[in-house]
Amino acid sequence: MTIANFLLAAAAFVLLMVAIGLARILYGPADVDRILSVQLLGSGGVAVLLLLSVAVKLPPIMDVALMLGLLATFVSVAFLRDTASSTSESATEDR
Amino acid sequence: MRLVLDIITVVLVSAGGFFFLAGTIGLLRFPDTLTRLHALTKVDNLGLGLVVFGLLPQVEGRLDALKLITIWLLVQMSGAIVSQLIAQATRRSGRQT
Amino acid sequence: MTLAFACEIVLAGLLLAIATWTITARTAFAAIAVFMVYGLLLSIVWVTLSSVDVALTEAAIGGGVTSMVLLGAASALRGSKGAVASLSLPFKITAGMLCALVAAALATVVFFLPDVAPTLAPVAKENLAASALGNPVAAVLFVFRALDTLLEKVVLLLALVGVWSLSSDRAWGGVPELRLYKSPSPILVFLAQILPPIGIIVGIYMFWAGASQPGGAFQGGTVLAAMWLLTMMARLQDVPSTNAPWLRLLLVVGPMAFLAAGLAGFYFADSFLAYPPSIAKPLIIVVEATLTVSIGVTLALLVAGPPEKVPQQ
Amino acid sequence: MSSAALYGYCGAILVGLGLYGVIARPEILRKILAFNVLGTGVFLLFGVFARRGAEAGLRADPVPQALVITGIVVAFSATALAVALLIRLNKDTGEVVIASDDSAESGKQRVRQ
Amino acid sequence: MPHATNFVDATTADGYLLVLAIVLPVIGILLSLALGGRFIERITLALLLAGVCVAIAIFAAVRRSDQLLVYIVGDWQPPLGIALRADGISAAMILTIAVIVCAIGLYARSEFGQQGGKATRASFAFWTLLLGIWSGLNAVALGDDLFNLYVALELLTFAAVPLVCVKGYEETIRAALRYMLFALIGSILYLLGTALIYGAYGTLDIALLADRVRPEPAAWAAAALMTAGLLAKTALFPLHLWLPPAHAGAPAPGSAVLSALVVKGSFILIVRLWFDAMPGLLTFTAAQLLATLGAGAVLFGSVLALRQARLKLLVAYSTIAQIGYLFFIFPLAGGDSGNELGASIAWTGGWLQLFSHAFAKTAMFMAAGLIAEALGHDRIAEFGGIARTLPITVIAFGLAGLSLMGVPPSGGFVAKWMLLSATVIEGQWWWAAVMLIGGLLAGGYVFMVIGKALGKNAALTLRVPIARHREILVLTVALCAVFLGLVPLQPSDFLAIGRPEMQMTALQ
Repeated sequence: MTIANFLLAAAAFVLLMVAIGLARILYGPADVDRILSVQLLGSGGVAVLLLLSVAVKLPPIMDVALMLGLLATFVSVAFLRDTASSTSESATEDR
Repeated sequence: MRLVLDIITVVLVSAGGFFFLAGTIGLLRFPDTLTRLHALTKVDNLGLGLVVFGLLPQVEGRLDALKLITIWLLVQMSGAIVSQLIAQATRRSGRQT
Repeated sequence: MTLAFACEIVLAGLLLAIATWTITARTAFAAIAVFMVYGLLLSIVWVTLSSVDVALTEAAIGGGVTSMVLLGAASALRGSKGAVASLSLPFKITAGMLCALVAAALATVVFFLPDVAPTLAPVAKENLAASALGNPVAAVLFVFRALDTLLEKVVLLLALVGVWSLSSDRAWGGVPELRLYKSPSPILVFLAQILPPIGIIVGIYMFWAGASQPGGAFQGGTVLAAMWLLTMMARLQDVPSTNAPWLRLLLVVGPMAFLAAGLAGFYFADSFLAYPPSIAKPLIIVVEATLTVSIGVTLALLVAGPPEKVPQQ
Repeated sequence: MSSAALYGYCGAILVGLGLYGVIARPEILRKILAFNVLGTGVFLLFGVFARRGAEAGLRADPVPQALVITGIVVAFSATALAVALLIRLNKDTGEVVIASDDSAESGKQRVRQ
Repeated sequence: MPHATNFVDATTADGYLLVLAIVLPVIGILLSLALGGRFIERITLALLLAGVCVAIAIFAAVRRSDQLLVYIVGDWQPPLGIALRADGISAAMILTIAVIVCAIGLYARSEFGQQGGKATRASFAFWTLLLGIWSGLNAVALGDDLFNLYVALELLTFAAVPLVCVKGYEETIRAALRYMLFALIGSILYLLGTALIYGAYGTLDIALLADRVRPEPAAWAAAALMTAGLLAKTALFPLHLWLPPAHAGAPAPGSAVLSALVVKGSFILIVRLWFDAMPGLLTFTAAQLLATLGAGAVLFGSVLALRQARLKLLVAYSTIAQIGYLFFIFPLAGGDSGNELGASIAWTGGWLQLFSHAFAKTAMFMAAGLIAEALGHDRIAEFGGIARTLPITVIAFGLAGLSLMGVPPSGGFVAKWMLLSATVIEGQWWWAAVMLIGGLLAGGYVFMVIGKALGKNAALTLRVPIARHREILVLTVALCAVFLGLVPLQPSDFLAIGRPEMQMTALQ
């Protein structure tokens, strides 16, 4: 087995783990639980992409991993703003 | 030399995979949000970290190696902060289940 | 069966399961959370399809700012007790059958696709050198089919005009009602301080690298938009007033540069949207740089929504 | 089965799913969400054709990829506009669905001054 | 096949005009945003003036050369690049669009005018969106690449939807949202068809497709999906549900542009698809199916128009009916009609119907707007006496009505007469029956309005006086619809430019 194949297998394994984990989290019950799934895919997805990138020798895939990590953080922050309603309100009310 | 590097990769990536497995088991077995969060943080820190360090010997350009580490640091840091935020939100809303 | 293919089967199955979940989830928030995951997953799918440019766009727009817009809607609608009459079962069954029919027809088309796929890849490759760009996708977007891209910028701006037109007469020109953290915790402020510089570098890198490798103005612009929104949500920066002159200038500078370059082509390159070969590359870079900024500002303002707060005169 | 075909069937099913959501979910927000799923199904088909068209040393035909990028941006603008309309409607009327019989209702519309 | 013989694949002498037609309004949109809407009224009117000149130049260039006008954007040949092409119908369409948008611009000055160039929300939105619609329509009329046409179609949609609710009433928001949802499904189905076509044939250029498309699953599925999507945007029965509230709810100038032009943008695409891109696919069954839906629209729309108590809704339902007529072009001018004379007569008739309806409907919505402004309502039952107080407006409404009914002297008469002749020549008499009934019903609803308006009501007082020049503007537009009736009753060679087999000279 070549190292590339090993990395692909590792990518598949991590993906599978993430998939199973997603099932648990997406059931909730609280909305906060669901944001964990974005986190999980943020880190797991980055791992999968990095493995793929090295396996197929295509460095630009790393940029996708970077983008994924950055945007996963961003949507998590946005989601948390909206889940715990006590912590947020509109811009127009108190400025 | 190549063989040694490859072995390092296999060992580290396998270990990373193991942590992803452990994280998933944690997510499935733990009863509430905060402990699940804990499991997830483990995955973030160790799983991805090990994968990244396992991949380093395989990368050709120095720039790509740097990028790899940067990505890991970024995900590591923002993951930790978002986990904090999640924990805060969970405590505040008292919706622990 | 190869390992890669096994990987793709897992991915496709996961994608379908998550898509079904998005459609059937009980609450809107659950559906949107699932949709975020869907967007992230889809960008992995695009990578396995060897479309890295699209993967970047999907991660940035599909999974990122689209989710943000939908989240805004879900929280605005939360607590409204509008009557939701469930549709009748016969209607649902008919709809289901119709959609199954469409899906089956598409699957049939996929099954009967010619063995030798028609493609423009060789033509694109052949003309790549003449386009002055190294990334074939960017060459299609900014050179071969530049008219599409130019008109699409106008579509983006018109959508913004449409969104702004939904404000009240009083609040016209005011500040959009972007939902913010009321009292951002120190740790969030820390994140909002440290992430945007990284994001801005990434955004510039995306557009800069886009000329020769995957990336470009859309992807870079979206990262900029996301970072700007992040600092606004954490209250490090005020949401700008929609009548601020600098804001309006940033909105149009990209499309204007693009259009000006296109019109200049009439005289300097004998055709609209053709670039003189000697300065093609720097010209495209300049246009793309301004477009990156304009796209970023437009996307962020589309997310922020119509003006709500009455402007101070 | 090739991976292109696999994703082709996947795209076909996504289109069906999305279409079902747009037609059969009464809440407008869910319709918009389903529209996005429908859109990704269409884009995926473009991606399949791009992949099948890999030639001349390119890993995928660049033209459909560029079309998808344009399509994603347009779909986002559509989502933003539809959501803004929805929020405004909800603010004015509290509705989250479009009243089923409003051609009669619009008869009550005030005439402009 | 249409493009095959007459097809020039290089930029022609006056090709740059096509780019100008699309780009002029875009300049306006960018300026509007840059200036925050200040002076946008004046900018728009200036651009419209330039636009009419460009349109006339395009019309003249096509007429003079008797050839397609072609522009290869950026000099990148299709299939890699994008071509803009203007045949006879595009040129006529561009001119119609420019004239009508110009008239609507002048009409809208009293409602959305800017004193001293000062921008308000409504004036900013209206003028910018009007420019957007204009640009989108031109791009639709000139585009010859299926994906480029998709972007053009979206440009049109994104400008048209907010125009419905530019006044901000809650009913119009609902109407706009419903319109948006229909339009979204419509465009995504169109895009899906585009994807299939690219996957099967590797090009999106209509002229190239004409030679490549074969009858096979991919082409059938693409044609079906794209047509379904475009029908939703054209509001053909039974996908018309969104139209009446949207077109009746918009401010009068908005209603006029939506009803007269915007729905026709997607109709042109349907014609391009079946006649130009995949001519071999327009079988007898497909053509009859499309026309059956059209017949349904004619009958259903007319009957519902008769039952409306409000003028703007009546006019909106009449749009549904008049769109129906356009679809008779498919069985009569296309497919295996086997009769070239009949086909070319029907082709001219169908397009004349489109142009005359555009003018007539503009005049009608403008007249309805003036009446509503004057009375403060548009309840038809209380129209007594307005023929005396607003005679010019009522005459304009009546003249436009002639076109809808198909009574001479009017463009609608020539159009419907030619369509009727084609049914006779081709032995498809069943469509003739629908057209005649539709004409009678149209007569019913037009006379219903005129009859009420002629009624006596001494107590009638106008809430606001209507400036005479606005009434004359409406009358002028209505007269355009009448003048279209002066074209000779024979297939027009101009409308067949780019389609040699439809030209009379070829038939003789």
